[in-house]
Amino acid sequence: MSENEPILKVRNLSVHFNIPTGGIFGGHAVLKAVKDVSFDLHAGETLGIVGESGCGKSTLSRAIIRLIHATGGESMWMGKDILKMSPKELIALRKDIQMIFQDPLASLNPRMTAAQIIGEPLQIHYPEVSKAERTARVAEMMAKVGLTPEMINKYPHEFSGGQCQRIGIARALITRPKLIVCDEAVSALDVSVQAQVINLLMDLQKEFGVSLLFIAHDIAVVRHIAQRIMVLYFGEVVEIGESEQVVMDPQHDYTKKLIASVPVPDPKEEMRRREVRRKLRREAAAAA
Amino acid sequence: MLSYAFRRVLGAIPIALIAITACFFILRAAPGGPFDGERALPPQIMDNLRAYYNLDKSLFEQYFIYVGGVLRGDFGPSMSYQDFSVSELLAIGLPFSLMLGLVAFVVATSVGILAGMISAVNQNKWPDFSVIFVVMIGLIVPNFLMANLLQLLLGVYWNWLPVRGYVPGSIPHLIMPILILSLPQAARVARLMRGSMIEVLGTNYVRTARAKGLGARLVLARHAIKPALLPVVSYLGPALSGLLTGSLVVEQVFALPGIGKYFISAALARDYGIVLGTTVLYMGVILLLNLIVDILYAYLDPKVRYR
Amino acid sequence: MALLEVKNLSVEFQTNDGVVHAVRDLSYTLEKGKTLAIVGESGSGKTQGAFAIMGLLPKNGRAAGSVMFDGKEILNLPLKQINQYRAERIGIIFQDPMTSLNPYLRISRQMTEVLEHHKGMSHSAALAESVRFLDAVRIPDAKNRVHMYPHEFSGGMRQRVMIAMSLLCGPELLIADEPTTALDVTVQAEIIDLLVDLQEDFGASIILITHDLGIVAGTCEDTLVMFDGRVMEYRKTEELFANPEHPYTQGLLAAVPRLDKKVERLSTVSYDFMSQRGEA
Amino acid sequence: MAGLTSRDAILTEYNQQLLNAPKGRSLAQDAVRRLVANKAAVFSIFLLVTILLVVFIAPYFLPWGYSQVDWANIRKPPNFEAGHFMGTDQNGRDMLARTMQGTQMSLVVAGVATLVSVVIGVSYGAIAGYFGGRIDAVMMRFVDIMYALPYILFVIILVVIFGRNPILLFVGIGCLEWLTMARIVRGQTLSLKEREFVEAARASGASPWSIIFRHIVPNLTGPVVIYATLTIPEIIITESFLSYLGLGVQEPQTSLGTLISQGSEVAVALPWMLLGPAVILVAMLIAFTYLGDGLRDALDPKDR
Amino acid sequence: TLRMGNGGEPGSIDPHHAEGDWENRIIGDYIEGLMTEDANAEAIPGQAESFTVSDDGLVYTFKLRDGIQWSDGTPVTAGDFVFAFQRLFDPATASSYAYLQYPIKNAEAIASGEITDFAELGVKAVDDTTVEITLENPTPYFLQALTHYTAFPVPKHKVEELGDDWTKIENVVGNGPYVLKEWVPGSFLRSEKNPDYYDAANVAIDEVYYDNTEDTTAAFNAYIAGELDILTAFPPDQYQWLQDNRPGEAHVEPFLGVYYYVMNQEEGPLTDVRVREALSISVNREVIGPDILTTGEIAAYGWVPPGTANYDGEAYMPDWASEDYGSRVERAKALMAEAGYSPENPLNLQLRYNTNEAHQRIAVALSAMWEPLGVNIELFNAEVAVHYDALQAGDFQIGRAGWLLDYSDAANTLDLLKGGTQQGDTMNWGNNYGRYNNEEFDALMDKAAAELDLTARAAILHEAEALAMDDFAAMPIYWYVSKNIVSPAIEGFVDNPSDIHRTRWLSKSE
Ligand SMILES: Nc1ncnc2c1ncn2[C@@H]1O[C@H](COP(=O)(O)OP(=O)(O)OP(=O)(O)O)[C@@H](O)[C@H]1O
Ligand SMILES: Nc1ncnc2c1ncn2[C@@H]1O[C@H](COP(=O)(O)OP(=O)(O)OP(=O)(O)O)[C@@H](O)[C@H]1O
Ligand SMILES: [Mg+2]
Ligand SMILES: [Mg+2]
Repeated sequence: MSENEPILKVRNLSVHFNIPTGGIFGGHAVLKAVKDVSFDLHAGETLGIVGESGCGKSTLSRAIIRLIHATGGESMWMGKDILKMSPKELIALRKDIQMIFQDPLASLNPRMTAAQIIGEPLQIHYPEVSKAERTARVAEMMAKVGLTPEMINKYPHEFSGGQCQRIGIARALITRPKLIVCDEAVSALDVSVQAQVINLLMDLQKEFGVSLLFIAHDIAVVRHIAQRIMVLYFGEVVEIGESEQVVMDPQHDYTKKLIASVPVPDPKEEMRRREVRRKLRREAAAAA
Repeated sequence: MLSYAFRRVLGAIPIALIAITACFFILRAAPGGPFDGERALPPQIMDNLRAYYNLDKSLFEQYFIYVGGVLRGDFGPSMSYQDFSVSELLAIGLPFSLMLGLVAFVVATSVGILAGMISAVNQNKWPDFSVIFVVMIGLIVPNFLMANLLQLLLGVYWNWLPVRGYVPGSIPHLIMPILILSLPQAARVARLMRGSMIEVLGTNYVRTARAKGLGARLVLARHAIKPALLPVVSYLGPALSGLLTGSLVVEQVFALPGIGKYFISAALARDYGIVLGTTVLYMGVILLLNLIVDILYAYLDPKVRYR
Repeated sequence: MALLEVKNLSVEFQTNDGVVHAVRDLSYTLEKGKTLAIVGESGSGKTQGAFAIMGLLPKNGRAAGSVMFDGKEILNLPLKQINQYRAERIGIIFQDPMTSLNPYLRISRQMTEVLEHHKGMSHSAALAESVRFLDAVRIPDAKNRVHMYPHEFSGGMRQRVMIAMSLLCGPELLIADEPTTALDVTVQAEIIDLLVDLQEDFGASIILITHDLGIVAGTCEDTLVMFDGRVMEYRKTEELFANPEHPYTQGLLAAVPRLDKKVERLSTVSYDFMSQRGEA
Repeated sequence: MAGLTSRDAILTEYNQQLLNAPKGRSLAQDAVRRLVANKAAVFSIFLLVTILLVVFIAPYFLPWGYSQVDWANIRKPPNFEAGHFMGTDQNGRDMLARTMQGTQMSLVVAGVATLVSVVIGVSYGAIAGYFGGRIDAVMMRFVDIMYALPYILFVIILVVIFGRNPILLFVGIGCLEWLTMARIVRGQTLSLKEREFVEAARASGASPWSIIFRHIVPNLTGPVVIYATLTIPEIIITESFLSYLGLGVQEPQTSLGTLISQGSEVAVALPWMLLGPAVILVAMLIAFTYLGDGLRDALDPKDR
Repeated sequence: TLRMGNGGEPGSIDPHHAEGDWENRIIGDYIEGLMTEDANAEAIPGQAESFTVSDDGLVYTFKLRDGIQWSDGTPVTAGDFVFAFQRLFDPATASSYAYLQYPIKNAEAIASGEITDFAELGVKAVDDTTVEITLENPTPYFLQALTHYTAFPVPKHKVEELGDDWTKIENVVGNGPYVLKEWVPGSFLRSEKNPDYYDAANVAIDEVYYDNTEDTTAAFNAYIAGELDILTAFPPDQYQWLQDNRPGEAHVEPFLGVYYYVMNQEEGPLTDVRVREALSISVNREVIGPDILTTGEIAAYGWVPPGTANYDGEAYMPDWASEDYGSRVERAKALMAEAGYSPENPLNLQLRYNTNEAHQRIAVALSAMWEPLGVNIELFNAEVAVHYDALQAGDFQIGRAGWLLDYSDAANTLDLLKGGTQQGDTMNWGNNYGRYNNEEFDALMDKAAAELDLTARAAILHEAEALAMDDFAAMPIYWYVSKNIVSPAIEGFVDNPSDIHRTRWLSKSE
């Protein structure tokens, strides 16, 4: 594999869901959540994925690493199609690819303590690591995401939303994977902790060349962390390019709207914008 | 879902065949035969009996004769109840067992679910302990003892109910049998329900329901029951099939015309015909019930899908 | 008279490792028709502080202090009485939409029951109303989607369902716990506008718990900054943004990533203030 | 890794906290703490331990052995002078000694058979439910067939093949009881495997086995513990039935179930034959019940 | 209405397929043979008005009553009897109790298929109302045997039309005092008085329920509550209670049957007669009836139950029976020592019994009695099929058995000890489970069978009994008793050793 070969090549990936329309006869409609998505991701690179809520970002990221069944297309990891891997290969692959889930609480086993949850990938992929060392690494990881040591024995439901999310992040980072899929990984964090986590991710990237698929709706954050940004709209890629370029010179209408809607922590400015939006809406309503 | 059910129904045929085959050979492997009783029969008589029931043929011939008969809907003769064919015996007993079992089932599940919910809501308070104590007595006291005690109390001393016996159409005669059948199942349902209900009451979506101001009863009835029922539902298949067929003691004690007694007594009497017949019947009942339970399960939990 | 008056509210949790003080001495007032922002560190007790008001604390939680709603004490009321406030007068949007929606019931059921229960509407009327609200929060194809189960929705859509659900009864007080975390900014803007419109039309009060200081800036009259269960700063929003007094607030504002300024490295709050206050 | 704003500061401080921080605990350790806090469960444990100690130790101090015939006192009510504190049975054997011996037997049988049924039932059900599809279909149809086959015949044949062996009794009963356990577990697994945390475990590379045994099974403890305590009474009765068929405990040894079924027949004529065993059975099983419920509550981290 | 707790569920109401006493109670009420039982269970003419016996005792001629008819109005003819006997012996009928009528000429040969022409059977219709039966050998108890249901007529017209289906409750017809009306398998059978019965005027009870009372405890409860009038069995432990609280209602009476243990004399330690003797004499039979079973079963020392017909003469009683129990035990110890066993060098034996409360108690008691001899008993219970399978296969050391007489005649029990017959390459030991093999005994039995004179025959049989008992061929333990409970409202219930109480003799004061 040459230096410039992308480590992840996604080609024409699509995912369709069958939505039962009710009735015992099992009729269903098809919902095309992801349509023909293709992109490359290089080692050490971060690709930001933005898009409207419900446009298929989570579905896409899950399909790429085969957590859900993709209807078509391929997802090549270092030259091998993940979608065709054997169960064994798949488990080996998970060592290199980890995921941070959008839903912090639901993705944590309610009967495992924080330490157990965070330590699990380590235990799975590096069974040779001694228990003491594992504990130490878990503690270190917890510190890095801002969780205090007395939390190791707590269960997920005893954490706040943001704390749960940080447990998820720690779990994904502990094995130092080659690719981390972050599905709204920092959305529930306050800006300071968020900054801490993002700095951590970028440090890891610098040090170990980790690649990131970074899904977020905060375009400022995405711009900060990602080299390139991909914009999804109704399951399709409508724009993909260098972050600066996408942010400074958006092409697609949706992207433009997106950039324009980013709120700023300045009351006067925000009030002004809202008045504008309201006026536009009134006009639209009046026109209708 | 319909196609899934259809496949399951089709699949039942080979399954039943496997069950028949297994049962047939296990039966023949067991020591003792249908005519081993207190006295040894003279050899010629034995030979006549064996010829009468085709037992003089080779095992495989017998097997094919039997399976052939079953495919034509004929389960062959009974060796201990010569006046009836197996099909007739089952046809007589099944409706009664079905009626008794279903009534007991309804009683057991409604009492059990209610009791389980009461104790879950009052977890570790006295209503919890006392409800569980009361229902568990129904399970802990073995059914034969419970029957005996109830007969003595309700029948002999207080004279409220007939002690035993079957009078077609008489409901008082069925009260004790139904009680004794349903008590243990009610206890099991109640305990399972209590556990799962407590778990469900701690979930965030129940918190949401509370936040909607729905009132304790509505929260339970609408939001908590469905998920809490899941483990209970898995148990319902075995429970109902047990009620339909596991009523040996009750039938014997109360002299009721069900089929429960055949499951044990026929095996002990090595009545090949009845044992095989009941196995086939039971197999059918179980397959059907478990199919219903599985479908009910998918209905209760929208995420569960069968392929 | 203030609609909501919280005084010295504290929340404690009994855990295996001892008592956790999630909220200490929280006090604030909220006028009718106003919006209060609660911002703060993740895990600082924002959510539990809100739960305490509605009596929704987990089993191991205890609340103390006082919460006056419309002049009446509602903290730790028995179930029957607090139920008269829930949903009808006080709505809440939960932070975690996936686990907060009942996975076993269709969205339609979960929404209509609120209207049927509190407003006595017929099922069909309630359904129509629910669809209207889903439309308002921009759920595409709401008419059909309303019959789906929560797991068939995307994260952001679930969150919007939660929002729609809490608005159904037009509560006097809406507690919105990070209502827009899973929403992209375009939708977020519309949702916020929707909330503000409602507020203007019906005079509802809102407690907005959020991490997005941009939203706070645009919508809230007052802002309360929390850290470690305590109030750091509680002031008019404009003043707070213009002139943050507390070092934590200062750090927080500085840490906001901005589209208009590119930085090498995001800054974080330095916790030095804790040692200064001698409270670590 | 350089550059985290206050990294060093945080880490040193963290290390310090780490020293005072609690050690890692497991669900089991937490459960013990919570169990101890449950009054009914503690009382149940106390009761069970007492019963256990008494039935295993007291027989050494009794005037009569469980198989000893006192020809002078046949079917006599309690008589302290003769040393029959709970009377004698129709063979002139001391009921107290027999009750203790029978309780021993039933406790051992119930313990071992429950364990067998839990181990088999849980693994089988979880595997069928988790893998689903064809594997599930085949495995569950096997269970259905096992339900339908007349199990007495199995036991009779087992005895023919392996001879009379107490271990067979445990295995026989255990193998009977696991079926329902498997169905319950399988049903719950079908739901659990769709939960997001299972997906998360899969994403982090857990093998199917470790998902089943580390993620799914711990979340099944509620129904499993409860159903396990529900099988105990059933096992005690099944044992007495199998013994009745000559497949289990052999006279002069006895078991609680056997004593009760014998006592039931003479409930009015010789009430002392029923009363003792029945009281022990009820006390023991009620204790198991509250212990089971307490255990369930203790194993649920959300509950306290 | 009489409600009779009839015991088990009848397997068949076809007299050629029936096997148990509860079936007998039903069948005997709706069909009547040439001979029937009176209230004392003695044979009296039934459908036959009168009969004659030839001087050689081989030919019996029965004259049927006038006007007797099946309950559908068809007359009962001699042809029905001939047809019934032919059907009984027809191998295709596979009647398990057909052998009870083997005294009839050519019966056994027909049953075994050696003769296929049924006309050769010794039962002939001389005319429509005369039946003539020829025997193989003179059989003193033959009239008694004719009261057994195997000798009952069946309605030829129905059987020819319907085959085995004639016993379906909607088809069945009878010629007895009652007609079957309703059958709910598992619960009860109901019959009503037959108005066309020749003695209908003297039949007092107009409706009978034969209730399934397999569960004796429940049946007892029902009796106490007044729901049943007669119980044909009751839990023995209730006897004392009954005597205290319901005096006179329990009828515990001697019954023709012996409860015994068989000892395997083919192989193993019990081939040694000293061991058999030691075991037998150290059994304290006097405590079993009164104390262990409490229903007062009488200790058995011989082989033929007291009261058996055709068995005049002094009952066998061994010398040791009158010996003091203590010295018996001492002697038994000595015998064991002679045979090489002692408490230090114990004899380990397995005792098999089929599962039953009473069997278990006796096994437990006996193993306690044998313990001082240095005999270690391992108790081994099994369900009926397994137990008798093992006994028949000779796969046991000591086994429990019992014999209820088919008809009142001494040979019926003594035949149990006859040596086996060679069958192919295996020995067929029949009911001689202990495999007692004594040619002298067999010769005596053959001699008795040929003896016409009843007194002489009895003497030979006594001799045979003494011979076998002195050999300790088996270990009799007690004579069975019948255990009925009869409500005071019932009259006409006469205790008798056959324990047969036909409903037509009973009456009930309501
Ligand atoms: N059930 C519980 N048992 C023990 N501690 C709990 C429990 N629930 C919450 N906590 C703790 O209480 C504190 C406050 O939690 P809360 O959910 O209010 O935080 P938050 O401010 O909403 O944070 P976030 O922004 O991350 O949602 C946290 O430190 C959390 O760990
Ligand atoms: N299991 C499912 N069954 C049916 N439809 C589904 C399922 N999962 C997702 N969808 C649908 O697929 C579409 C894309 O969902 P997805 O979760 O990928 O969105 P998203 O881009 O992650 O949105 P968000 O930012 O709100 O999380 C949505 O319309 C959603 O309703
Ligand atoms: Mg998403
Ligand atoms: Mg929160």
